Amino acid sequence: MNPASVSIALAGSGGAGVLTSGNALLEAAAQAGWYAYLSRSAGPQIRGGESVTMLRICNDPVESPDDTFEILMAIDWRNFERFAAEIPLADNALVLGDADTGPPPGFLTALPVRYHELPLKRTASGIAQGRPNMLALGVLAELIGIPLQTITDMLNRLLQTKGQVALDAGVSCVTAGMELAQKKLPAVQRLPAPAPRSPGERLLITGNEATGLGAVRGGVRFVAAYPITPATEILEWLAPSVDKAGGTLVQAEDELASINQIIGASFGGTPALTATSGPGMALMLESIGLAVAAEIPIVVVDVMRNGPSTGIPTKSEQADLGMALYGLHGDAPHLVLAPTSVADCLFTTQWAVHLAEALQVPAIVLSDQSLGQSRAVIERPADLTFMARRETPASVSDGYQRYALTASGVSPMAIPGMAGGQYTADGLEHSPVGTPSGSAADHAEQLHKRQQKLSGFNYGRHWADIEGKGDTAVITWGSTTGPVREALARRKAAGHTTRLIAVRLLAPAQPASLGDALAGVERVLIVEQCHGQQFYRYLRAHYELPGEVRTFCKPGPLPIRPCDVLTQIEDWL
Amino acid sequence: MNPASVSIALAGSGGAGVLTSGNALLEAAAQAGWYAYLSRSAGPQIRGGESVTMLRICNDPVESPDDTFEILMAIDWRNFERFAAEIPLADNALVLGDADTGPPPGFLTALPVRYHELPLKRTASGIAQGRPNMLALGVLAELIGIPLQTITDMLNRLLQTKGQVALDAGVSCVTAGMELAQKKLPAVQRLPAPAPRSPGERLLITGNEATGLGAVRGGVRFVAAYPITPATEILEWLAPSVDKAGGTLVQAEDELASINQIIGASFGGTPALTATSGPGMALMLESIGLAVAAEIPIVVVDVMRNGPSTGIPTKSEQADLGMALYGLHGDAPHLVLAPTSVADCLFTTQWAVHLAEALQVPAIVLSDQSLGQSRAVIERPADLTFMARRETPASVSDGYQRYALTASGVSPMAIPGMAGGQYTADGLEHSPVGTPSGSAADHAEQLHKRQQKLSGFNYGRHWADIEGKGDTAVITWGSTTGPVREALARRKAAGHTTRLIAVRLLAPAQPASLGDALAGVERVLIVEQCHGQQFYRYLRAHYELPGEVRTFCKPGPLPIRPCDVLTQIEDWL
Amino acid sequence: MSVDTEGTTAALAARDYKSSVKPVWCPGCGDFSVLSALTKALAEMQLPPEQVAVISGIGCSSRIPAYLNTYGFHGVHGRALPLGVGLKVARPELTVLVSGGDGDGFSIGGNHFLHACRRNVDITYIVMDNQVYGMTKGQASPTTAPDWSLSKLTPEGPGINPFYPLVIALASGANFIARASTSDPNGTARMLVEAIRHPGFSFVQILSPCVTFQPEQRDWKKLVRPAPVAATSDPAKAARRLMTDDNLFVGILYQGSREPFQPRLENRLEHPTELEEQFAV
Amino acid sequence: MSVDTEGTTAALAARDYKSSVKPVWCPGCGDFSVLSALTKALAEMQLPPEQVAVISGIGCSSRIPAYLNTYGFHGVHGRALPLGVGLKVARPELTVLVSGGDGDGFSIGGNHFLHACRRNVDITYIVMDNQVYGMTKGQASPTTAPDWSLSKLTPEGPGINPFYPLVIALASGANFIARASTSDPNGTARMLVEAIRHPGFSFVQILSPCVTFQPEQRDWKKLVRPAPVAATSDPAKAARRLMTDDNLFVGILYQGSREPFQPRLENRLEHPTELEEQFAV
Ligand SMILES: Cc1ncc(C[n+]2csc(CCOP(=O)(O)OP(=O)(O)O)c2C)c(N)n1
Ligand SMILES: Cc1ncc(C[n+]2csc(CCOP(=O)(O)OP(=O)(O)O)c2C)c(N)n1
Ligand code: SF4
Ligand code: SF4
Ligand SMILES: [Mg+2]
Ligand SMILES: [Mg+2]
Repeated sequence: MNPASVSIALAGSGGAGVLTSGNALLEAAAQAGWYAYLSRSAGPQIRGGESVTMLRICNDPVESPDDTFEILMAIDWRNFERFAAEIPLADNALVLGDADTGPPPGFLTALPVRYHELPLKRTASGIAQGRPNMLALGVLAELIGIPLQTITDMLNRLLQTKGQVALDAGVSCVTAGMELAQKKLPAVQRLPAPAPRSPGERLLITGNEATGLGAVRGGVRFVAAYPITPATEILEWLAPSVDKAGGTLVQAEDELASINQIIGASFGGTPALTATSGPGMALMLESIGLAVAAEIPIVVVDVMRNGPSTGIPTKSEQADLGMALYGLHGDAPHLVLAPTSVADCLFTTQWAVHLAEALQVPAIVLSDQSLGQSRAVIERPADLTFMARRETPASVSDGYQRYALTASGVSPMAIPGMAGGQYTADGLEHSPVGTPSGSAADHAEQLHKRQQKLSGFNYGRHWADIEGKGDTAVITWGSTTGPVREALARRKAAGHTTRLIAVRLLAPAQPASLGDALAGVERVLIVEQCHGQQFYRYLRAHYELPGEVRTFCKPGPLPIRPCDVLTQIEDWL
Repeated sequence: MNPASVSIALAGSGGAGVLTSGNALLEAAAQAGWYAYLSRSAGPQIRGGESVTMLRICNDPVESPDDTFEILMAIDWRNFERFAAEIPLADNALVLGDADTGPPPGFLTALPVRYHELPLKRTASGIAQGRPNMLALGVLAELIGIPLQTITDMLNRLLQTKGQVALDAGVSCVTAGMELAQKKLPAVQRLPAPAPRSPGERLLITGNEATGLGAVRGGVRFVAAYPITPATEILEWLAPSVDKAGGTLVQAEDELASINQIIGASFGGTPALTATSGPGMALMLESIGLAVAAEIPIVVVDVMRNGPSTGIPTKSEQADLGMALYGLHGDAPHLVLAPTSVADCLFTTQWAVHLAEALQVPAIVLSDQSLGQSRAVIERPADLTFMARRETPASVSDGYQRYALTASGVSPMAIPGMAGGQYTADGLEHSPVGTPSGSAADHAEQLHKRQQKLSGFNYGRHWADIEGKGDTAVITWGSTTGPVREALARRKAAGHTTRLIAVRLLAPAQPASLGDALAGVERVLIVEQCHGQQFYRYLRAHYELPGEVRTFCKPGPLPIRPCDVLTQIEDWL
Repeated sequence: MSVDTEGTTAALAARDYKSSVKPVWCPGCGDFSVLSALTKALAEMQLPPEQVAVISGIGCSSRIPAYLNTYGFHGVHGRALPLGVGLKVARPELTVLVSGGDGDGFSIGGNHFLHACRRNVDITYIVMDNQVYGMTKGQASPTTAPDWSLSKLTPEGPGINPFYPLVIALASGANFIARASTSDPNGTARMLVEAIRHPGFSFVQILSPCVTFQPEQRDWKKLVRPAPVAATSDPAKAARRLMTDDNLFVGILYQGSREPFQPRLENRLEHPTELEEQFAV
Repeated sequence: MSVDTEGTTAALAARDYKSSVKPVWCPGCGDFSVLSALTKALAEMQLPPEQVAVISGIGCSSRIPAYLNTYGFHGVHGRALPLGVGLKVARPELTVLVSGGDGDGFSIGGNHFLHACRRNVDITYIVMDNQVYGMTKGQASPTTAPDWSLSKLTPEGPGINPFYPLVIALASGANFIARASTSDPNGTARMLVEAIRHPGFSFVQILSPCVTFQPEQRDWKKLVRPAPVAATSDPAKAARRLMTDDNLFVGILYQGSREPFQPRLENRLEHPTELEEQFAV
């Protein structure tokens, strides 16, 4: 759809190395100066099953998979049917297979695609240590237009530790692959050459890594971890990184421990975070409520996967929204934020740390599998704004009131070690001093204070990404922002303006700001990746939506694609 | 306010026995043929602190505390200030104290009340084993008009096991108290004599006991328990009762165990329930999601207390609504029900068991401290409708599909022991057979099925209590129904009709039914006992509310009283 | 499957206890051997498959119920034991097996392990111990060595004292305690038969290599050897024996005779409304 | 309170560690004595109150932090240990004490107990054991006798094997294990001093009667007596000693020398953005 973009799927059975060559292609494209976006999908096998690496290379920043794939290359076709729904092929797509590993599945050849065979295995067997996936890399590089030198440089770096033979094998395979493409394949429309740029100005990073980086940049120095797909990589990246930054990561016995460890660390003054997914998040809710009542800043990242229950752990969905917003018992106001792209995982997490610390409250960050496990080229973020800065008392004396009623609702927090500041943090309702209280007046005051500090705060322009004009608006959040943004860009290219509102700050709700953003709007389309209309119900509950309202609500595991959004709008108007 | 009702508060420090004599008064009034309603409040001490027993006696069924108290009797005034906000006194209220235990607090005597002194302690000391609280019982019985014989009969039953001396002491004290009242106190407006009734036609029961009874009537035969205030009495009543009924109660190591124990038992075909409060409920959410995904019927009762976090454990609030509705991760449709009175704890719990079993889904029942721990005279429920009836396959064969796609969405469930029905219940997304599946089609079908079985079911008229006519409606739920109902009865008595809609079935939402119930309404007042407008937000999210909408939202721990609701309506109209 | 639903049951072979679902396990994973031992044990006991329920949590090992032709429950992570306890207490006539991994059972599920040992419900708990979280791609579990540094989450090793499952089971009151190894499926099958037959809570740790994330465990088959002592019913003796255990002894360590926990489940009401009389006025 | 914030500290008395909040405990509750022993121990060590944090869960006993003039955290039921672990690991210079009841620590909190023993962070865990859930008005806890039938929840007694905290602590790797009794507040204070001074995870069970729901525990003061053996650093010896323990021996049972768990917390970055270089293209 986008002339400056090409989408490629690389499939193969276990051990075929499609992730390796997909990542190599991604790095080469990034080095060559393109933007790119890689995601992957695997069969149910724990290890060694079939998988597919999906790559989109683009002249502009890219935040979403495209509608279709222009190129599909299979090292072999083992269980390829499993992925059919995930790889919609463009009309006339180039489908490449290796006859020596078997014919393509029938349904594929029935499609209006161009099927070509390449002797990957046979050619590779003629090269010492040659591997079909490296040939595939050469073929694809040639089709896209990545110069051999860029690939060679990249292999030099990647295979550094593997020795000269491996490197030679890699280069020979890539070269042979390029030749195969030149000889056997029709010329394809190549991407325009990338614009020049200075090295180091971009990052090649996954959303999960970006989340970790945002946390450390924000000031997080204590992390508690219990592994869970698809959040584990945040924790794995943080383990050495927070250690280098003078903090630590502790692997806990379960999520009940990890949430309480971070509350304990933060009580001690150290900005603290944990990351999990739906099932683990559910276990943390009781203690997140403790952090609300005791006013302890913490950040909890939920990298959402398909639910309910264990669901489909390796796939993306936005269906933990209700839990994040309302899942705490009692009246427990807290922050809920969601990154709108892989790049934004960094910003939103950093901002979440900043807000949690400023407001002495838990912040939940709702990322998802598709943001977290996709790897993309993004702009390098600027300097360090939004650091953790917690308000502590200038001086403490015997009359210190930990939960003092202040105009902002934020009470300066004494940190263990401050003489005279001793108090007991408590999940029981309490008086301003912090002693347990069952009085209606204390309860009303503290409930009000905890609400007020959130609703009275000025969050500035970052509460949402707002783009475009016109009388039709699309409201969305999280990872569906990418495809919506692309759909609206296409509409703009076709001369129609549509507004985009991608909500980053989900709680507390910002009805006045959304009101402004929707001024003059007559039609609102709400886009979300879940089954139960969670975002739509949330918007109804807290906002006024002008004019006619429609919802486009599709559960995972398949991603929402730009064309899906476009169809919704076009069918309506 | 209600001429056929009198409200009495009986206060005293630890060991004064105000709960004993309050309960004795309640039983005597019930035996005499009145309706009555008792609640209590205690200071922060674990045991032996000051406390107050609040009693309302009435010619009509009573489901709510009144606006004010006509009689306040203190055995002593120790820390009485603590209860001042809970005991609003009627103008001209009779305030009774014992000069020998000290003077009443100053703020009390400044009120427009009639203060009288009674030598309770001194008189009691003249009676062998005499106790001031039993004198107080006599005083109050005389003021209300309960015959001595009724009290004596009751003491005979209550003190049966304590021996003749104790019984004699009791009777002497009561007699002496009655004489004191006759001699020393002004005549008060007595309640009209109760209407005749046949013995056994009413029950004197707490909401927590009624919940337990509803569970056993519904068919619950396995209960798992972890104690928590104010739900413990449900479990304590169930322990011997479910055992007598051929089931069992297991005390578990924590709430994670109790929720999973009931899921395991129900997987085995035994209707199962647990009861908890906010903090314990939060811990159960992950596993309730498992029951949604694996389609295992269970009932979880949350007896709500003030939150967030540990909050005020002994006081009532309606602030777990959001958690009950939305607290599960992923799209996890389930049932949420709430009893609207002490009596209704029985019906709603029984209905919840029935619905959970019929729909193979978890049902959450939201009771609260004020329903659960109040003791009231209620009509004895009729015969056993709404029993647990789970759909099992008529015959099972090799092709048995546990999660078959059916028109209703309910799939016949094989129970261990049925040959040929073997399947694996799973929290992973699955195909109709029950094997794990990551396919978009299976996910969409199963999500739809699990939603459909709930939204397509005909819940009949029990989804809400709907009363009255007129263009103004009050929508409420749970324990605030009592005061709202009474407020509207008073309006009716004054010639104004107002509609009451007390929602019993909170999830799935019933927008069509509410639409019907609201036909012609121009003003809607929403009443709830919480700080964060949880019920109002829920109504906005799922329903269309006609005309002008206002909310009356007041957190605990003080109860919402009929006059509070009346003021809201009258200030508006 | 060859069960005659009329009651007379033809002899069942191990394969009759297998379902048609293909395991997701990596080639060479020890869990295949556990699956096979378990079906052999069930066949040995000729238990009707519909009278058996296998309950698990989450993990590679916890996938096992679906591969069996019995009733099964694949619950949430760490909660298999209370699922099994609830089922068995409510349906005492069923044979209830609980199975899963070391992460599921000793990390997130540790509390239920302690209390299931104490409670002594008549179930059999089989832990496929590979000293790693396999499913989440290789993190340290409670049984992992403190210096195991192959996980990105603990790049310098978890650095903490390992959890000794047999010791904890004994200290908490389990009624039958044994260790098996996947290198001897027949021995494992025999041990499982004894565990299932033993009344009360039986615990069997099975050393089951994770070839993917703990490739050194392939050597276990060379290292395991029969425990140098026979089973005992004396906890003090069992405790002393555990002190010489290098975690690679295989055999039954302890067989106690505590009475299993089983409420009576006996209806003593003419009619459920009888319970209402206590409230009547 | 007489702390000079400039650094020179006047001598602190036990009462300087008490806050002005009045305990909610029943008259005669053993927890008063624990409070007093704890303030004595802190005074003995002359720890500046602001350098001490006392962390608890929920229960009568868990109310203790508010009665002290140190920093405190009254968390949620069963999660005091991870709160304390997080605090100590992040702020190693503080003295971190975790305290609570037998229900909080061994029932809902049992998993954290196991894993805190293993992890061996340098904190002291004080359990006021009254063999009952006091706060919720008298239900059986893990340490309750199987035939204790005074709870409505288990009218025929819990019927299950009690939990032996010292045994489990030893089996899980706690570095210091002791039992004290409220009948000897001075002895308890001395034991607490040793526990706090001992590096790593120290566990002190204090027999603290619940006069309201376990009135027979008033007799504990007659029954407790010093352990007939001295402390040992040999786990095997300690294990053998525990076999003769009737749960009423008082004393230090075990003092190990495992290295406490404490990450370094040492910034090795010039600037946090250094971490970004690994991703630069
Ligand atoms: C509440 C929750 N937390 C975390 C996870 C992620 N998780 C799945 S399996 C697993 C560990 C499994 O380890 P183990 O029980 O040893 O099984 P193995 O895969 O090694 O057989 C974890 C942490 C989860 N599914 N649920
Ligand atoms: C999650 C949760 N479950 C249950 C409770 C109720 N609860 C409060 S204290 C307590 C038991 C306390 O027993 P223990 O720790 O022995 O303390 P004690 O009161 O005996 O000192 C329970 C079950 C709670 N507050 N939170
Ligand atoms: S990852 Fe390890 S435990 Fe899991 S299936 Fe593979 S070998 Fe087995
Ligand atoms: S109930 Fe028991 S533990 Fe609680 S304060 Fe009273 S005596 Fe102490
Ligand atoms: Mg494992
Ligand atoms: Mg206790």
